[in-house]
Amino acid sequence: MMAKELFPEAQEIRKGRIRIETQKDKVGEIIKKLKDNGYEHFVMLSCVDWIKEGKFELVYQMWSYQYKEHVMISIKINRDGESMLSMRHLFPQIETYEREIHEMFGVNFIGNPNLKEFILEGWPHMPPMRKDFDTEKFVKDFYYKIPEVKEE
Amino acid sequence: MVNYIDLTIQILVAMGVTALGFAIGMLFNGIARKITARIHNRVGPPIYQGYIDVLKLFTKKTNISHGWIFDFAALFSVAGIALTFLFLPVAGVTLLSGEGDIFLILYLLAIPALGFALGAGASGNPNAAVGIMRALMTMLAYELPLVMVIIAMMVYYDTTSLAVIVQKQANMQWAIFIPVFFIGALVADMALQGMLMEKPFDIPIAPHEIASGPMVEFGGKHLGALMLYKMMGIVVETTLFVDLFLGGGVVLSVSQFGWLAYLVNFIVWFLLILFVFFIALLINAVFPRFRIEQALKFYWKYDAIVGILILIWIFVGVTI
Amino acid sequence: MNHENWSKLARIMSKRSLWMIHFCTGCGAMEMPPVMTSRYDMERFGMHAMATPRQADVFLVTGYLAVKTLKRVVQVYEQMRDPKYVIGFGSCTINGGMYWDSYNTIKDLSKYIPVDVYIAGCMPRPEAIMDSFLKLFDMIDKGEAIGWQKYHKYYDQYKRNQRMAFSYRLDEVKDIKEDDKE
Amino acid sequence: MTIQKEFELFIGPNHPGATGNMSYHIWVEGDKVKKAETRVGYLHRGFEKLMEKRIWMQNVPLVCRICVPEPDVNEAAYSMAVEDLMGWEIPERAKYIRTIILEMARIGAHLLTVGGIAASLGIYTAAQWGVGDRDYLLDVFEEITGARVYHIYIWPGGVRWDLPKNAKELITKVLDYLESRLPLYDDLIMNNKVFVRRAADVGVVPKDKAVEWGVTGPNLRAAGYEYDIRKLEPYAAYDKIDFEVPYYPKLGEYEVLSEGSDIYTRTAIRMLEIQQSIKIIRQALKDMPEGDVILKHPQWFAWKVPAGYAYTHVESSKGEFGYFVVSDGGKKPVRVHVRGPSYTHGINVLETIAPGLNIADFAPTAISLDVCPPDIER
Repeated sequence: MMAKELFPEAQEIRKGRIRIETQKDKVGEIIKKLKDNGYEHFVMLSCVDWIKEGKFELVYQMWSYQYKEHVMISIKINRDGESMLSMRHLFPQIETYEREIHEMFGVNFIGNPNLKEFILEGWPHMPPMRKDFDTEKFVKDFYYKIPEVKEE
Repeated sequence: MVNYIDLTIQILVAMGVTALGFAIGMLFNGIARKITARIHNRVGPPIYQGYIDVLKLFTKKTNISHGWIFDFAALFSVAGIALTFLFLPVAGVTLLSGEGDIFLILYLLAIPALGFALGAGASGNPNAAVGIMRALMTMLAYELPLVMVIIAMMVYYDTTSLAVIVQKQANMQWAIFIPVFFIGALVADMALQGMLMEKPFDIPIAPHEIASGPMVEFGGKHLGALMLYKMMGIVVETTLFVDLFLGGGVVLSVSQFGWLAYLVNFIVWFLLILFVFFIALLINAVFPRFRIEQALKFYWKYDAIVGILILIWIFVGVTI
Repeated sequence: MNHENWSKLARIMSKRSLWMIHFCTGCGAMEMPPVMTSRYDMERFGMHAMATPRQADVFLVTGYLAVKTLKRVVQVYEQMRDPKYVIGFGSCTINGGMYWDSYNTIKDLSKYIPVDVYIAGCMPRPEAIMDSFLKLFDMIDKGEAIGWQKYHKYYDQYKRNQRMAFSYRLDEVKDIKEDDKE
Repeated sequence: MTIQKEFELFIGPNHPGATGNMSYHIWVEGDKVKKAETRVGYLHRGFEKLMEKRIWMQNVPLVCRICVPEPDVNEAAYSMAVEDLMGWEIPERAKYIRTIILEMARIGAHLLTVGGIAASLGIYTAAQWGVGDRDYLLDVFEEITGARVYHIYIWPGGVRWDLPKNAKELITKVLDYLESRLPLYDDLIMNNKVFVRRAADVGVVPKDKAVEWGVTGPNLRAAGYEYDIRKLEPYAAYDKIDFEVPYYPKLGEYEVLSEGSDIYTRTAIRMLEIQQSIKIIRQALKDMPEGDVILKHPQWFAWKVPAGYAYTHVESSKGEFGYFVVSDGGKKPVRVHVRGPSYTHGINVLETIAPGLNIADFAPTAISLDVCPPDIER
């Protein structure tokens, strides 16, 4: 069954692109249902930082080879320390996406044991993909300030 | 009483021959790279690149060492291979030879490889350990068919001396013209491929798997010594093959033509080892490498069985 | 042979047989295969890629370096045997290039390891790479490629900069600044 | 000398067997890999952060740097996402030019990968030839776009400029040359008995799990699925072009020598795709209409892209390259998230199939999955 038949709240934003806005406790159920109904390819898990609203938007994206349809399941969580349930039991690659989002945005995923360092090494500052991390200022304060090697 | 003048001359000749072996080995390195480059559609380095590389490696500074075994091992390998070269008949000339020297040569051939293994083991790098395990395994694998063929030749020529085998093949009566030994030469050529560490048997040094294996920690002077060993190894191993199957390059008899014979024989020997090496290079260029167990299977299943059949054939033929 | 002649010979030899470490640090590594293969063929100069740092003479830092890579680059550089040369490849090693405001790439390679030759461009064409090799040969010939000696001489400064970069911490940079003023 | 039975090996970052600047940490027992862990992050430049700092048009030169062997797919996917949000329909001629450029890039990337697989098993000749032949393609790219590697040719709204007048002859010449070379590759690689022995039934991705694990592209087709985004959701001019999608067990001229989903099949699929790409380019050159190649934009650097979400994906030589773009109606994107195909191939899939592999087969498996680190960490 196609996503629109499964979930009446789904809206078609463009041809072949479905968007479902939902709450965080329903995500697991929706992904499971979609997986069982032909949406067998998990494309990616994205995180969008809506700093003005104070929310992170997590977008679970799935694709059906059968219906040629892309579904974005979108939830919003609070920016300050709200955690999310891990969905790694549904698709194995979600584990890696969660690991990256944990590192880059600081979202905690309950039930994912593998949230260790992924890309950065020994990063002491706030997660860099957050909107309030100013990369230009950091570069100017850090890399440009490292002194050159003086030759006598 | 010891004749000091003769002894000195002998030592000088031995040193000269060793130096010549190294020089030819380094030249072969350049030739090999040039030929490989041509197969790759490239121009390739100059033919004297081997000399430059070795000299450069000896001018490098040594930052660290992995202990005296590591330092000693490279020398051990070079000395071992040089000694082996002295025992081989080169263009019919044998410097250090006696009865039963095939066994001695086979034994000596293992020494430099062991030195190599010792050094690599001392370096403590896991890649080197894997490489050495593979190197010793391949050695074990290719020696079986090679020894089969060599024993067949010993039975056929009724001698255990390589020099005698070379002598008996004089006047172009090369072993390779005998049908059964033609097959034997094919078997031995496959073993040679393993000895030269060329594909499909370059398992010990596979760069994509174990980052050049045993040599992973060698650099500078140590690597220079190892390269000398490997380059000389090419000469020694191809010479062994030429001695066994291609009459050692002897085309003119010394008693008849004197010094001219030495010169011509030497040139023929050089061309023959180059030819044998060339074939190895061509095989090297177009084959992927085996996995270690596939190599063992190849040597023990196909190569060794053909070797045994040759041995039986010769044994039956000689006794009947 | 006296020392002068010996080092001259060493220079001539090392010029004609520079072995490159096979380490693709950034996207510039994409132009290395053409340089190694039939079109440009750097083996004409006796150069070829080696698998391990111990055997290599020249280090092509191909492109931007993330801090995580810089750690490995420094390790590899220190494992290489003297004399060794570094070629900074592409704009990213000079001033950060496209990634001038990226939080994870170092901007100026010469602050962390000595660089002998820089190649400008993103990415440099193979001809430019070949040209840099010729330039390096020239410098070795004249005895100007002394980056490795500089590394020994100013070891503490290089180490300090490396330590600072590895830490990612702003306060460490500030501390050093104040030390310098005193 | 002590030879331990169990030890750890680091394949990379400085290792010929590593696919680019990444590292595999493998635990080995005897000759068998017990556990593998992919370590990435050596190439992290924070593209997604930088894109939020730059205006829409400035991002075009950035995105192509995400995948070095085949940069054009990034430009195409990003441009398509922007066009999607803007509601633009690009000129017909631009679609054909995009098809030609993307297929040329695919041939180049496949030549590199096939050469890489062969080299990892020891046929360096194939790698040398592959890179050498790819260079002729780069020449054509240079003629068309002005650059060898990063072309920045596909822009939102079309392509940067029209093909040069002699483009047809140039491209046809290179295609003829490549076609004459392909039989040599077949002899060297695909018909090589030792290669088949090394590659058949090695590094198998379980077929029933392939879709669930997020395997895409040639790797998925090697596992027996006829899934290709060019067919499923045609972009550029693929809907008007007649081409086949090779998949296991339809291997065309190559024998089916294994159960599929192994190194051999993945190589065969790539070789067949090169042939298909040549066919596509020839057809596109023939059918290409005249006309504009780019939309008349109002203001290049003052675009305000309507708010919304867009996801576009293209079929790259490695698999599905997807761009998730979020706009709030401003001059700069709020978020651009790139789905690289290697993200799943290199981390989950490789880590799961590695246990039980021989050490000798680890690097060929990784390379045949076409793991390219820059699109993992961006």
